[in-house]
Amino acid sequence: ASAAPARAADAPVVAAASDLKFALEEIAARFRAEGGRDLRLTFGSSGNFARQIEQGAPFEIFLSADEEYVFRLADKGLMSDRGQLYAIGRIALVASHGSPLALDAGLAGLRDALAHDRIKRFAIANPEHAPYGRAAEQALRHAGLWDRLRPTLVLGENVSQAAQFATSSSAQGGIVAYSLALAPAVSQVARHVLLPAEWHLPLNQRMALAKNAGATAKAFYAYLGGKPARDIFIRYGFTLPGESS
Amino acid sequence: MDWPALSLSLHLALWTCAILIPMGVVIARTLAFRPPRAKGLIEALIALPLVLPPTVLGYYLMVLMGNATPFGQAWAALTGRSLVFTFEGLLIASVLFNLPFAVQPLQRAFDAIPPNLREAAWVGGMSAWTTFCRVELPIAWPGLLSALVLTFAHTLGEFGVVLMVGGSIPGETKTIAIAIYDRVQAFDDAAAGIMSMFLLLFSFLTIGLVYALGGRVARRRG
Amino acid sequence: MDWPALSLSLHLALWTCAILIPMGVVIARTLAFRPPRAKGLIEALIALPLVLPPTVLGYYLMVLMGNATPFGQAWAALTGRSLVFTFEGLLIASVLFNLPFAVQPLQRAFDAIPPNLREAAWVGGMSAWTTFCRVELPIAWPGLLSALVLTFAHTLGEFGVVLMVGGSIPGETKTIAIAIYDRVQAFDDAAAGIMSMFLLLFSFLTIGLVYALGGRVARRRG
Amino acid sequence: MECDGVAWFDSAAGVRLSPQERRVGFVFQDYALFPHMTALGNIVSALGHLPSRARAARARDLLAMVHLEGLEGRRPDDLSGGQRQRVALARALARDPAVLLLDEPFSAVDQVTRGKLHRELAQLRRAVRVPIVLVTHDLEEAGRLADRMTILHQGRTLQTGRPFDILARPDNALVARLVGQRNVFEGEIAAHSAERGVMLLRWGPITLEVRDDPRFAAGDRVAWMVPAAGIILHRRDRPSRGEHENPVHGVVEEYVPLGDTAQVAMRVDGDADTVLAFAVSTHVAGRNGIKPGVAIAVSLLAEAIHLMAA
Amino acid sequence: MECDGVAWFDSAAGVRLSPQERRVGFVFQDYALFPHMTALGNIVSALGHLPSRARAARARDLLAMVHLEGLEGRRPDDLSGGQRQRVALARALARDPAVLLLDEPFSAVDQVTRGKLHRELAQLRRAVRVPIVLVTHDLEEAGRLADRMTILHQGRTLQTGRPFDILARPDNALVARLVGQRNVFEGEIAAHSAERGVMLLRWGPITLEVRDDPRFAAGDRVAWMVPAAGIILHRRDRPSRGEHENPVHGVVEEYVPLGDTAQVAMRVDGDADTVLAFAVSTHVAGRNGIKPGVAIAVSLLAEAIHLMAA
Ligand SMILES: Nc1ncnc2c1ncn2[C@@H]1O[C@H](COP(=O)(O)OP(=O)(O)OP(=O)(O)O)[C@@H](O)[C@H]1O
Ligand SMILES: Nc1ncnc2c1ncn2[C@@H]1O[C@H](COP(=O)(O)OP(=O)(O)OP(=O)(O)O)[C@@H](O)[C@H]1O
Ligand SMILES: [Mg+2]
Ligand SMILES: [Mg+2]
Repeated sequence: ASAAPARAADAPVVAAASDLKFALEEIAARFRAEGGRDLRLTFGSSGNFARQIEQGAPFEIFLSADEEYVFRLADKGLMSDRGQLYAIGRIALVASHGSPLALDAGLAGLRDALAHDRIKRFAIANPEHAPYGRAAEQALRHAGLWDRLRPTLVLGENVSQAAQFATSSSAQGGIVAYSLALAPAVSQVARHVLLPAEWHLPLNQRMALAKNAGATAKAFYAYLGGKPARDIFIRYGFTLPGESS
Repeated sequence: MDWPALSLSLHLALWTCAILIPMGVVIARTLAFRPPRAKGLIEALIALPLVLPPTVLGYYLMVLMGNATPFGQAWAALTGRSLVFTFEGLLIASVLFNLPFAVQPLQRAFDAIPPNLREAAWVGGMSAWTTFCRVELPIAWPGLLSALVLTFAHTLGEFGVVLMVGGSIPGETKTIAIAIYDRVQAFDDAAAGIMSMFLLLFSFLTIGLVYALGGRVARRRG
Repeated sequence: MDWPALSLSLHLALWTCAILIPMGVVIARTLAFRPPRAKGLIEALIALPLVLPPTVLGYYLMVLMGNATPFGQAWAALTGRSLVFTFEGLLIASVLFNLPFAVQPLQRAFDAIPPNLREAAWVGGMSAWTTFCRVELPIAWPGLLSALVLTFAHTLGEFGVVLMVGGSIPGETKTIAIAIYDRVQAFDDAAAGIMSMFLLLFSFLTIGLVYALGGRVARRRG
Repeated sequence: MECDGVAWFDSAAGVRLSPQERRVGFVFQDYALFPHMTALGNIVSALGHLPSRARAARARDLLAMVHLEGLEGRRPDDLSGGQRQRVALARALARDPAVLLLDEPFSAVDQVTRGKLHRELAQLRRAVRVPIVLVTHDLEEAGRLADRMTILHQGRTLQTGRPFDILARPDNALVARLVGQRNVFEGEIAAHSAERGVMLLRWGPITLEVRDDPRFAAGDRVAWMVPAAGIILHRRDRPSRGEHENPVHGVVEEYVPLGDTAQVAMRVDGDADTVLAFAVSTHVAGRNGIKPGVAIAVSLLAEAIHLMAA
Repeated sequence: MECDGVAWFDSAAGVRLSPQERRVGFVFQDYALFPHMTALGNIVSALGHLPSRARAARARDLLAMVHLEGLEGRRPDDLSGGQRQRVALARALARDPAVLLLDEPFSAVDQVTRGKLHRELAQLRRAVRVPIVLVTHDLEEAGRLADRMTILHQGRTLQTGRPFDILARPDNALVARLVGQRNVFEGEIAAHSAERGVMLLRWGPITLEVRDDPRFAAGDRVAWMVPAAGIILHRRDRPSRGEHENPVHGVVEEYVPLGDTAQVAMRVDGDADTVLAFAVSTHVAGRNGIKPGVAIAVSLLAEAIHLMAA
């Protein structure tokens, strides 16, 4: 007899990057409403998931924030194929309502705040391993602010935590996933402005089916490429492959 | 409130206690009554989980129990399931991680049993097993209770190891601690707050209980 | 090896000990020698960090120490720096989190001092302070050592709380535990392995030392 | 409370000296030596009132006084019980105390060592000339060492006086039993016989002659005792004239020879619950064939019988 | 090792009974009662050999035997030292033991209770008829309770025999001191005087007449002792003929009146290190003006002097 409690009807587990938190929950709800079977969603850092899949984690679909992880797993023969691009991430500058930071797509406000020493703490995801952190670094370098900003940086373990830090009273702002900035829970406490896509390498978000994926997982995988899903991704600020922003 | 996560955490905590307490009793009794040469070494080994970052411990446990190791393969061959990312794997990790919390109070409790009480039981005709049940256990009871409640509460609160070894699969390895963290990450402070309060109250009550009981025993001795 | 992170961790551990041990001695002595009515309550409060998920504890500490609270504002007004994302904030969190690890062995140590040794010191003309330095401290020394090493090692390994209130700022809040986690996340297994081994060995040695010393003391008593 | 002219505790005047100010030498029941200090260190620890240069020398003097030269460096764990007791004593004396309090200082020491320590304490008392309060359960010890003795029982003071007086003339039956008298009984004053200076005491079926005691009148119920030394065995080998004095007949219940003397318990004829305990010299007992079951007779010396309030 | 016809330990035959199989009643020095069980529960716990229905009744009987009726439900913490000792005794008897081992069973009990327990144990011994091994530091206790006595010192057996024999005729000076003899000295056999049945013992400047003892020859160095009862004070009030027997002169060193008798220590003239200890009745001491510093003389009874191997 298994020690485990009854499992939720063996619904497939979908592992997804943290930046998809709000978008994917909405898509899954819609999938279910349209007659799809039950799914179990789990969000976290893409790197962690990749590592867990290498160790045999029973994720049937992997939606990575960084396509490198999908390629890496596919090359090891752990996925059914090299998957498909489902969205391209964008980054946004956010600041809590109480922050003195003025927001603009050209980062003039940030430059000004830096010049006046009004930036004590600025949050991004850890560029060492988080794709959104890397993108934020590239954007800041492009704007020529990286070196000025560097001493103030606080690094989130993933982009969600970076958003947490950026909107807390202890930081004056941050660069996080546009999808998170748009989420109601975040937009209630913080302002945001989208940053130009050209300032950083494209955040190609790739998904793939696991080798052992079942029917439900395959159906959802297909659903993610369909119109309702694409609409939701767009609403949460993602650029879709084949469309321009 | 994430009820499946809470139910999972309670399951995990109960099973951890069910496995760890008897194990802890055996280890603690051995260290207390028949201390082996390597006593200090064993105690240091048992205490290691106290000082290793839980995520790191979890990472190595994941690798160790994974399908790439002989241990993981043997398990998979025997049970038909892999060990990582299952409740069973979580349970093993939880048992290891809680080892010091269970063994230390138990060892103190068994250490405090005067040797001549056991001798008195033997010359009174009690077998080793009867002596254990009727003399050692009742006298070590406060320590046992302390081990039980600490293990239980600490398992409820465990985060790092579970995150790595479990993979946070809802209904299977997503515990209440992970659920709270998830809610925090999702900016859902209200839900996180309610769940935290619940855990906090629960912990406070159980620990208060243990200390009240421990205190009463200490007063009776003093 | 991430030397700045290691140095930071050692700094944090030393400062935590420097603040927590005297604090723990005061608390433990009070609980042992002049137990207040609410002893059980206080003990339960001190033990709470044991059972709350560290990330959750960290989250609430971050909120509490943030610039939105009177405490955070008062700190900022006094020092000109905010508390979150600074070494000082980390230190406060670390002290709180390690409280049970320091107080429990100290309390056991002071509890074990026979009351008439203190009385003997007083009638021998020693002031309360001399009695503390020349009688209580030397006798409670093994417990103090145990508290010291546990706090030190546990601070080195602390992850969840530091992750939440620290922000992984190199040289300021990026400790060795966070560095290991970051290397693991970056698929740099070699670096993670080396740092883990180092931490593991260090922990093992320190705990082995404490237990060896503790054991020697127990044998002298037995 | 006052000691040596200094008030220690006077609630009216608000005087309440701290233990540090009291100048009392205290020897704890379990010695309470500091386990982490050497014998010398333990004594030095109580010499805080001396300049630090002078302490070691004074501590050595004190150790010598209790005959522990050469053991300066030993820790309490490496000392025998008697040696620990002496270190505790030296530490108590180190403060130059106005009074010395000893709480059962010899209870943890075996008999032979105890005798030696008794003699040392008696010498010390002559040498240091401070009042000593000694708490003990051992009556012989108290009798041996004390000038004055107080019997405490369940927190109450029962009797205070010279040891000899308390042992010979306890105030009541409880004190008598507490000081180890086994022959404590009840009776009733039957009559005064003033011309002969005696009273008659009715004790069950027996009537005893006792010394006249003006505190009691005929008809009073009294407690009375007779010390073991006041009970004389009637010898079968050579009857003597003493046998007319308060003769009591009975049967030997218990006979315990112990070195030179033997303890005898005699069950009194006509009162199965009453046992008289006394001692005879072993060879007398042998000559008289004393053993359990043998019928014997004793005299209770009228001079030795002591009457007490019932 | 064998007991009651059953081998407990026989390494040749490979016999080694476990404690459970040994049928021994053990009373531990600190009683070792189970703190979580009642008095009755403690006794029932040792009745595993009876059917479970019969246990409570038997336990009650045993409690009654040690006079603890009514205290069935008390836990050890709520019993006095003497009561605990009796529960431990009842528990030891519950196993129906082939032998009863008592390890200092009375050391934690005060003097009066101790006397009572001694008498109870003596009665019990008659009632239960099992061999009893009693370990004690208290010589009087051993003398009182034992048929045979063994003196152990630092792990070695020094002498075994009847208490009276050991107390009166210890094998050597060490045993003599261990059994509480204070007058133990060394000397040399000066001469045999076979016609009178005596030997002469040279003791420093003094020569003593002692009973002839064939074990020793002239010139042998010997240890010798004289019990306190063998030392007779020369009375100043009425000189008697006994004074010609081994007269020794000295000065009173210590005078401790204690109830009926007084302890006297006399420093022997001509040998400042030698002290004779003896007892006199208090009124005799008073009549003779005995007090420290007074010059006195005593006789050492030749009959009482006991010679031992040096
Ligand atoms: N002031 C007090 N308040 C409360 N309890 C007390 C107080 N003084 C003594 N007691 C308790 O009373 C009991 C007997 O105390 P104490 O140590 O004075 O006895 P004792 O006569 O010295 O006995 P012993 O002969 O065993 O040394 C102990 O249990 C002690 O805890
Ligand atoms: N078999 C043994 N091996 C090692 N040490 C022993 C052994 N037996 C006894 N000892 C030690 O010897 C010491 C004296 O032992 P024991 O308890 O027999 O003394 P005792 O004569 O009963 O003294 P007490 O009169 O204090 O009860 C103790 O410290 C004990 O630990
Ligand atoms: Mg006392
Ligand atoms: Mg012993």
